[in-house]
Amino acid sequence: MRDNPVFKIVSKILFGPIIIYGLYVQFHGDYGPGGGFQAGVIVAAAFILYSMIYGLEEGRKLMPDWIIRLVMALGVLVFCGTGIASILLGANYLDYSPFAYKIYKAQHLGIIIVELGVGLTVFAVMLGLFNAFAGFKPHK
Amino acid sequence: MIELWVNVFLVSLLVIITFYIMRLRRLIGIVALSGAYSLTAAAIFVNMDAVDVAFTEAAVGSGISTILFLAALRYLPVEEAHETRYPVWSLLLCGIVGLMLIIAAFALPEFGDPNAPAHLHVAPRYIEESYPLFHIPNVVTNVLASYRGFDTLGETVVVFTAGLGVIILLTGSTLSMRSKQSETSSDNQTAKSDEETRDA
Amino acid sequence: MLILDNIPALLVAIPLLASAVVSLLPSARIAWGFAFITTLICLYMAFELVGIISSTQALSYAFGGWEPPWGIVFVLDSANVYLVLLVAFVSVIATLYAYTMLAREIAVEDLPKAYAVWLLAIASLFGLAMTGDAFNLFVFLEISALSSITLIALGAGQDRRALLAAYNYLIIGAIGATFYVIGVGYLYAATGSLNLIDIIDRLNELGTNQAAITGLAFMLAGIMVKAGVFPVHIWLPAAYSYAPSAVSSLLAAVATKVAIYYFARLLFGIFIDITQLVDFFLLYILMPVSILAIFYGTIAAIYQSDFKRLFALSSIAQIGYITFAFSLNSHSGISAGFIHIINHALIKGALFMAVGIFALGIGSRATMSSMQGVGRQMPITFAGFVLAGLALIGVPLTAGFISKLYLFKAIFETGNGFYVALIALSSVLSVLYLWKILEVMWLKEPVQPLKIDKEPASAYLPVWLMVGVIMIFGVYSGDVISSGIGAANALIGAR
Amino acid sequence: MSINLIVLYWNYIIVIMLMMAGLYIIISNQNFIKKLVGLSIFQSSVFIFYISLGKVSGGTAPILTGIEDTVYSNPLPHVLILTAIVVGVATNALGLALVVRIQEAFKSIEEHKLLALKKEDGLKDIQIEVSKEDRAV
Repeated sequence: MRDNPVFKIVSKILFGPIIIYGLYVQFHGDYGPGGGFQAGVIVAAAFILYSMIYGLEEGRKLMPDWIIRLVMALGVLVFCGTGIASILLGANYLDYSPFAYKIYKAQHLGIIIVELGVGLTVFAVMLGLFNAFAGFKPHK
Repeated sequence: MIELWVNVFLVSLLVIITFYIMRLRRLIGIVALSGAYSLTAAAIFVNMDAVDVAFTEAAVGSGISTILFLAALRYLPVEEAHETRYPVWSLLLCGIVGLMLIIAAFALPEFGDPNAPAHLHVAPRYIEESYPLFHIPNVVTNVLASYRGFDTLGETVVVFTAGLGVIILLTGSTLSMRSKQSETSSDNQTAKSDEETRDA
Repeated sequence: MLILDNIPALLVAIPLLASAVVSLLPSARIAWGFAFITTLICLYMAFELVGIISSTQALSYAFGGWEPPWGIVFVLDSANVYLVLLVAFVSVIATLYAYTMLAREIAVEDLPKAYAVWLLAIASLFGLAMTGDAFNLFVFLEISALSSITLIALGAGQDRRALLAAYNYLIIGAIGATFYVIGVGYLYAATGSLNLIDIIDRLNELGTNQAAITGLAFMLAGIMVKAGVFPVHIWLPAAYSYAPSAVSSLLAAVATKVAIYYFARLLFGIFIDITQLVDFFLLYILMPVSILAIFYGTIAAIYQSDFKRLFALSSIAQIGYITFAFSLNSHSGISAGFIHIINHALIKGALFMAVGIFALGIGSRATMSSMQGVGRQMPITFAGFVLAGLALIGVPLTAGFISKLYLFKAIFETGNGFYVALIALSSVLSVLYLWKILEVMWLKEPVQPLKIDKEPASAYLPVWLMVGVIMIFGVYSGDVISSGIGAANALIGAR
Repeated sequence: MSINLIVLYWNYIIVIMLMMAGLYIIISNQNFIKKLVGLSIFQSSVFIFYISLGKVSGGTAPILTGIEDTVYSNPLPHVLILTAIVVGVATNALGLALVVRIQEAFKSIEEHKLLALKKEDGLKDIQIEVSKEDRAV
């Protein structure tokens, strides 16, 4: 099935639009349904599709395991760090109001940053989960 | 009114799916049906105005979750043995718990009642403040990332924990070091005592 | 002060940040150092927090600056601040212990990730102890469950049954957590609020109905699963006995205790306020179940030959003592329960640590047959083990004695001598299993030479630190007692 | 109780029954994968229950439309369930990883077979077998 050219071409065509759609969901989450989780899952789905068609090794070349682990931790760092930044600016943990002069701008900024953190972690974990399951080698 | 009927239809669909999940033996079919269950649930969420939840359930519940199940099934037997343990007792337990919940459900506000306590206490402020304070129309995003941002941090950490956990369990070397098995000798008693408390 | 004002949030945030960093570190040693420093910082912050609470009595920390019913708050009073201190202290000691022990049981490549998960478990325990929001608690319950499950499953490097134990914990824990969520849903539908303090006000305002009571009952049931309370304890013995020793000592010491605290808080903070049913629950359900737990745990421990499982079973009995003290429904009962939470955490932590060292010494699981004469071969650890064991049965001059003393005092106040006899009987029974262990370890001749040259100091030092605290609390018990009384004041004051 | 009452609470009742079906699968079924599927049914049904709590009749999704006097459904249950869904999939993933490892270690994922193994003390035999192979490799 993997050698079927239709799959290969279709997946290649779909790869870009899926990621763009994921980014749209990520950054348009304030206006319509969507946000970090959904976006993370959608972007991960693009890579999973690629791995399913071209094989896990090819997928790992595209997104190596160490990057996945880095991004996974990065998301948590971004989210947690935002809270620490609030504290350093003199507010309570995860209070976005000191981030900008106008309250709505500050809140908006804070929300975008933490949603990004969520998106990064969810993307990396979902892809990491798939790679771990697909690449598992049982003990003989 | 049409909403209500759509709901009745979708919920009945869930009942049918659950029935077949109980009866089926082939794991791949069970997993596929569980994906169908999630997707139907997502449709119910749309019908009940929870678009964000529906989106997530469709992407996570029926998408990623099903893919993970399928990926895991490669290493597992095709069929389940279809044995049940203590079916009567479990049925009794579920019956009692369900009955308690149903009786209490009649004390809940009616479905869709706009004057339910849940809609009057905390929630109105979220909707009122959404535009003046955030300039963001999606109220769910505001609540998720700001009012209850700490919960969202927690759930990001849950995902991170699960990711780390699965990566250690499946790709780590700890679980493959069983060659140094400790309990080859002098352990008759352990095995025996395990019989008594066989709960592992 | 920037730091002082934000300690409740930092106690959770710093281990979380640290765990994200630790998961990326290449070397096990650096990862351990990072984790250890993090726990030390947490201990420092916990001490600061005790100072703050002793002057202000109570503290509420609003996340995101959103005031309580709308946002999430951490609530601190004289009940949970000592719990936070306990978690911080035990996590420092357990991390110290993990330096030698975890490295022997887990592959070196996995260690940084294991320490990351370890920090997540610690952070979730802090969160569980402090949160004042019903749903936020669920999130922390799940972080705690998933990290504990991962750590327990890592015991499969030694014994593959750890996998079954971890799976069982996952399933039973998830059922418990889902029950809890159902309960929160009913309570939310009845009150419109998720904040525990606000829920009481709302219930007083709107009146209590069937839905609210059922909701609370389901929340309690869910928490009981996590706390290892008797009929739903079934995940506990296997999970604690197959986990790596450092993990068993951390989890057995504090993980269940935090859940029990929350159980008490739901029970005495909210439940008792809104319904008469609570008297029925305490007298006719919790009390008999606790007594059953005490006898089941003790008797099963007597017939058990695997040391770790033996102490896990004894944990069930000890949790029974705590819930029994709560079920007396009096000020002195609650303070006795809290005193025992603190003392038992220290005692059980020390015991699991010592058993881990013995198992390391003989290179296999510690059982009655494999441990013959090991006490003579490893005298330093054994001495600490014996002292902790004596504290477990409640010998004078140890912390365990103080627990038993206050428990008896609480029972005498209710005027029912029958219970005194029961508790005394169970203490005598627990002497039996301890005697069995001591006999095997000290009086029998050693059967095999040790697998290690000498007892590793970095492993027995933590045991002795714990034992030292147990002995100090046995003699200078003022602090523990006043913390127990303070906890009871805080909970009953919340009525 | 009148028919009207049942119709109004229909959603709750069916959803509670689905929850119990999930719980029944978890408790009584012996297959580890089926238990996990039961768990996800149990949890999904709880999610539907929550969303039912948040529904306001005549309301729309809580995304501001700018039109006055619009009735919005309650956003709070939606937020809670977003969290719960992600938590649920995380639990499922960890459970699956354990099941895969259990199959590898015990050659079975049926609870009754594993219990029988223990009973006949067969557990230890397999263990020795595995370790022999390990040495060979």
